[in-house]
Amino acid sequence: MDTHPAKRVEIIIEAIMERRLSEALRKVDVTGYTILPVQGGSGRSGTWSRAGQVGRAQGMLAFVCIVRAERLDTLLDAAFAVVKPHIGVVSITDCEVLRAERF
Amino acid sequence: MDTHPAKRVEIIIEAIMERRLSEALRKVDVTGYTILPVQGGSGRSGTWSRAGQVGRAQGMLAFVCIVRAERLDTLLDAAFAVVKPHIGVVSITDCEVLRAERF
Amino acid sequence: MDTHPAKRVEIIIEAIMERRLSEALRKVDVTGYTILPVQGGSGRSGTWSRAGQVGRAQGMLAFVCIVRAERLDTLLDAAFAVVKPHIGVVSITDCEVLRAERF
Amino acid sequence: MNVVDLALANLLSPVILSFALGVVAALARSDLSIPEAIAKGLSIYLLFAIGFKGGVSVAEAGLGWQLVGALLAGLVLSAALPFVAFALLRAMTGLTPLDAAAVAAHYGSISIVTFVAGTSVAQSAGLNPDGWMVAVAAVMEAPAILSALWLVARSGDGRDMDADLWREIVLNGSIVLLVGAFFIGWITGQDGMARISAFIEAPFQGVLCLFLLDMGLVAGRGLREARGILTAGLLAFGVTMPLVGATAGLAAAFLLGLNPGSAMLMAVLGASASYIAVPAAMRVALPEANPSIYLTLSLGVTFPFNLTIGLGVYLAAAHMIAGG
Amino acid sequence: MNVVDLALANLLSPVILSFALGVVAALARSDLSIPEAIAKGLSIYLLFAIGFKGGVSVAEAGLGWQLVGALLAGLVLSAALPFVAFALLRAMTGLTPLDAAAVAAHYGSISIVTFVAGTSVAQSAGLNPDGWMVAVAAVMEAPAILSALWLVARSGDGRDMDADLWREIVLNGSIVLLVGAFFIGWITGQDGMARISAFIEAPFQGVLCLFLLDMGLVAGRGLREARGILTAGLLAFGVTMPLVGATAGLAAAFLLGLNPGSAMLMAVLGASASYIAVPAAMRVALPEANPSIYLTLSLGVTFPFNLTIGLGVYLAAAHMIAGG
Amino acid sequence: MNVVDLALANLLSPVILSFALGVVAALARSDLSIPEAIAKGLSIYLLFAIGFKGGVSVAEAGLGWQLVGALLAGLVLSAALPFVAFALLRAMTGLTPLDAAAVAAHYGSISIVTFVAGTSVAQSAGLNPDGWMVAVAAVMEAPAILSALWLVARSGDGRDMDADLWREIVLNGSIVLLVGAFFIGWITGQDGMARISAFIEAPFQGVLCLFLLDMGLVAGRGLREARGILTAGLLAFGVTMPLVGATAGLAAAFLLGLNPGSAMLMAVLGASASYIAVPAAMRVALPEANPSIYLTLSLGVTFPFNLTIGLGVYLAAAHMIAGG
Ligand SMILES: Nc1ncnc2c1ncn2[C@@H]1O[C@H](COP(=O)(O)O)[C@@H](O)[C@H]1O
Ligand SMILES: Nc1ncnc2c1ncn2[C@@H]1O[C@H](COP(=O)(O)O)[C@@H](O)[C@H]1O
Ligand SMILES: Nc1ncnc2c1ncn2[C@@H]1O[C@H](COP(=O)(O)O)[C@@H](O)[C@H]1O
Ligand code: NA
Ligand code: NA
Ligand code: NA
Repeated sequence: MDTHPAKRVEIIIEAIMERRLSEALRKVDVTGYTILPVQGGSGRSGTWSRAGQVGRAQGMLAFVCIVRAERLDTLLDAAFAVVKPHIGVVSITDCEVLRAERF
Repeated sequence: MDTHPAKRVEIIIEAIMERRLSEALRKVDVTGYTILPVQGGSGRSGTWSRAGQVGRAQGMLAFVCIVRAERLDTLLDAAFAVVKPHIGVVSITDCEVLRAERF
Repeated sequence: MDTHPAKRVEIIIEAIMERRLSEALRKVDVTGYTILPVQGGSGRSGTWSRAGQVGRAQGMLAFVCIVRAERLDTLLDAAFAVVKPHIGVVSITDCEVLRAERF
Repeated sequence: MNVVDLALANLLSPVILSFALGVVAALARSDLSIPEAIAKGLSIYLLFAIGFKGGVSVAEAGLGWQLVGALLAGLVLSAALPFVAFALLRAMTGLTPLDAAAVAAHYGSISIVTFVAGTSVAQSAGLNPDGWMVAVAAVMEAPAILSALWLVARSGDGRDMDADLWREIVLNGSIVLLVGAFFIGWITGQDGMARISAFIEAPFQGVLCLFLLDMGLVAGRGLREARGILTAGLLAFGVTMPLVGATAGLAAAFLLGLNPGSAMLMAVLGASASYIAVPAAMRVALPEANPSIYLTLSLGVTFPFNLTIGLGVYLAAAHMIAGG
Repeated sequence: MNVVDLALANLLSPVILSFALGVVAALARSDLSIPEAIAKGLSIYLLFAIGFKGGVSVAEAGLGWQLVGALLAGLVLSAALPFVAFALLRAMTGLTPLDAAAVAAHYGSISIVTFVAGTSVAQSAGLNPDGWMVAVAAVMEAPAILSALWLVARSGDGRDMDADLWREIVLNGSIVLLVGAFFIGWITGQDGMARISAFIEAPFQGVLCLFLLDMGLVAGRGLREARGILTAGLLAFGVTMPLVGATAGLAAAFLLGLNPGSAMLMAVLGASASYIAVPAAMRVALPEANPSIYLTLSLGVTFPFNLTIGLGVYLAAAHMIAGG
Repeated sequence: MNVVDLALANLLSPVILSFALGVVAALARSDLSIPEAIAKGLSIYLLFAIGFKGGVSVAEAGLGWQLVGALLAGLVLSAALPFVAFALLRAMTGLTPLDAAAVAAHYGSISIVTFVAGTSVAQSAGLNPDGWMVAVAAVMEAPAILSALWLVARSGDGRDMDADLWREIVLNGSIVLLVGAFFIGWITGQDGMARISAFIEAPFQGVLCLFLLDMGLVAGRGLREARGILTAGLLAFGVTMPLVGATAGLAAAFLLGLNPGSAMLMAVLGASASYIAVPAAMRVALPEANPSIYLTLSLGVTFPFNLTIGLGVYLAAAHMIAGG
């Protein structure tokens, strides 16, 4: 099967920032991403869990965004401007994709 | 700790295709995979979110499937036959696993 | 953007083991991880799905844990002690992170 | 109370206003949303309650030959209306045959929530639809899909309807729950109803409010996303086709001599468009068809049209035609 | 109405038919499913309602020395039945000691939904079980687990029961909710009931229908997955053991002189097998034991057996033994 | 029944005991938990029901100039109380200006569940608060946030309140649902209520029990996590500030000549602290402020204080001041 190199960016960010991150990505023409729900976690700001929460103050989301290598820096700059003042984690992995024309 | 190289395949696919993809994988003896829920996303076919949805027409799932390198092509061929006419994304990452005998 | 190499460890483990794994990680000072819900899956012990389940006996979770390379072995030892007698999968991927001081 | 009053009363009922609240909140980009699990839970409740009540009323009133006629009429309507819809779409809009067929499937099939709202309106007007009309609703879900696939095949784009898909459609969750609850109601009758009416009947209208709030939110979100898609031609189709479907339903009801309540519901079934079962089937069978078009049309245009204007019109028409 | 009529009436009640609908839908591979969160919500409602009602009826009727006896009997039954189950399993099936011990734990413990269904049947029969029987149900959840672990340890496969696991079992969500609601009901009594009976009592049977629909779906799915596992020996055990447990429960009730309603519930507790608390404990404590075996047996075989046949039998037996 | 009896009756009501059960279960590290979707579903139900009932009672009783006065008073209280809270925090605790401002925002805003519990207590005492008090509650959610941001800006740490955030706060889901349901109730009046009261009124107290059980679980979990954070100063603030807010609310009620029921609710609004809308706004606008502090204080200290002790005190005070 024909595969093509790309980058998988995973941004774990506060749920309340979802719309802002989506819009920041759209502004730099990164329109392909998938949002995974997060059930709980732990970090320097403590441990949390979504169980029973009504408010949106606590809770994170994971954005998974696959881009060509040459678009990576644009994406990271845009994402980091949103994530910077907030708690959260950004990681980047090398990957291969099928249907490269989609990215 | 003893680790062994393997491939992590992530298939983001429409929720309605879950059973078809599972069966396609099983047919080629890929019986190990984990399905993550997806909360929303964006792509060439627009933005969507699971909030409030009753129907199954909108909504995606993420299959995570870890296989030995030599099984990768079989897996990709089987998966791609299902994914091809549909929206969705397939990415492959190198990884290391514990307990290699399980894959 | 300035990135730094790190390891992304993904532990797919039975939901009932959540607290035990968290505590094992905390004991070796791994306090950063994110828990993703899992919707279903398949493995040597069969196929399962979360739909309609009341009990916690069936069901898995995915721990995603990003650490510096030099902490990897400590993490794996601690995690493996918990996972060992149980079903589940541990995989490790190389990644790059922003804000390396957080890990 | 005459028909116009009833139509107005319907417009200002908590149920319709809840739908409007949802649409307005979504268009104003409020973050109000109902969790997916809750929305599904509400729909499970509604299907169970509707099916059960239908079954109980059959246990009371018995079945007649009319049921058989109505089931057949439902099958025929569901299979035939997609052809009408397809022709209208090709005439009124620039949709490709594929997209037109996909849309057409939705209009042959039905919306169970519109059916429920229609039942409420009919009962407020003192009409008494037959309990087995829910069975008619159930048989109308699927045939339209077959017609649409045939339309696509005919336009040269052959594709096979695998057995799996067929099973999925016929045994889809909503149909199984609706029909299953119908049989449970039929078997247990008034005894069963006595046991669970405090769950099935008392809170029904209130649950419907929350469910329609959710549908309004989803419809409003869809409209916001799909602004660009709704051409004048599509909009016109979205309000014309329900009138065509309703007319066909009324004609069938007239031929069968149904009572005014059931006649109105037959019109509602003809008029309403699916937005749950058929979209899912289309994603599997016709993945190249654009889902924004059919979802926006059926949920964003036809559903609110039927709720707000259609139900009043169909009631008046059923009154006129079926007497009463 | 005699006992056979009651048993039949139970079989054709909305509750049992809903369970049957779930099983049939799952076996037919319909995609009908109830979201996990809704299923958990329904179970939270049921536990809260059962506990609360039990507490209120204790506030009314007061406690007697019988409660103490019944609690002790419950502890003993829960601890002792696993030994019987283990012996039967080793005789009737080819299970390893480990798997047999894991299964045995389930049969010493109890199923609260079976308890609820039993309460309904008892009340339909005009019996009046004591409110504190829910407390007996609560104390019977855990001891069986200890017995099973002891059985495993004895067969040479030593493993330690850490304090954590012990706390997890005793403070597991269902027990805490059931017991907590019991105390709330006891403290607030009829006053409290007056405030929330429209929530606690009126919709109860209806909510139970949806919950059993879900249990049917889960049980049916499990049976489909686990076809290969159910040997004739296991099946035989799955219907024999509840009769053994019920007999033990009735004997205890007879010794304590419980009224016929409570005697029947004692039989139900003895007969029923856990499928929520114990499976989770087994995954932690005996991860090598095969969960398909114990889940399929308790939820797929014994639970439906008790619901459909068992309850009628236990009612008849309680009538005979405890008079009334 | 005198005021002390009422306060005690409140303490021993199913609602408060359910909250206590949740706190105890969480502190004992039970795994009892309510799924997120269910908790959100319960809160959607409560907001819809409260808003709707408020609207219906306005449709009955009409509006007066008092409403205008009360809305203005609400705006002023919400905007002014954060300054008081900020001053107290700086005096009583070692919080940084940023953290103090974030906490202050919560105390200017309101907790709708405390409002609901207060309404129940008022009605048990035979008082009859005005239906439009829910509108006052709605307008009090947001202004406090602006005050807090101004406080932060003044302390040199300029930051801009973007239009987006402003829209998010004003159109946040809870406000839209509460206000929307209020208008639906107002428009449909007694007719609407007749249709859905079995959903809106009958099960209300019971749903509130489960919701408070969940709040207890979340509060207890928060307290366990945040042990280290709660200094004596913070604790003192958490019980002093509600008394200050209540006094301000009562003063406003007195000036406006509100009836004793509405006066009590005005006190409750002043006394209660937000733990849903404001925390979310703070995470966006002041991400560096420590969320453990404000969540623990408002949900873990002030909320239970108001529920258990505050409501009785405010009732007594409203009796004294507004007569009745
Ligand atoms: N090393 C890590 N690996 C994975 N997720 C993390 C890590 N550190 C933090 N997180 C996630 O980010 C959230 C906030 O982290 P923090 O800013 O450290 O409190 C945590 O609750 C986790 O969900
Ligand atoms: N580049 C991408 N990275 C991650 N997920 C994507 C990407 N592109 C598409 N997706 C996911 O696939 C779905 C369908 O994509 P599309 O076919 O482009 O509309 C989207 O809604 C996303 O959930
Ligand atoms: N190769 C794999 N890739 C991804 N997930 C897996 C794999 N094998 C097992 N799993 C997950 O681990 C669970 C238990 O696996 P097993 O122990 O093989 O039954 C499965 O239900 C899956 O969720
Ligand atoms: Na139709
Ligand atoms: Na038992
Ligand atoms: Na306040």
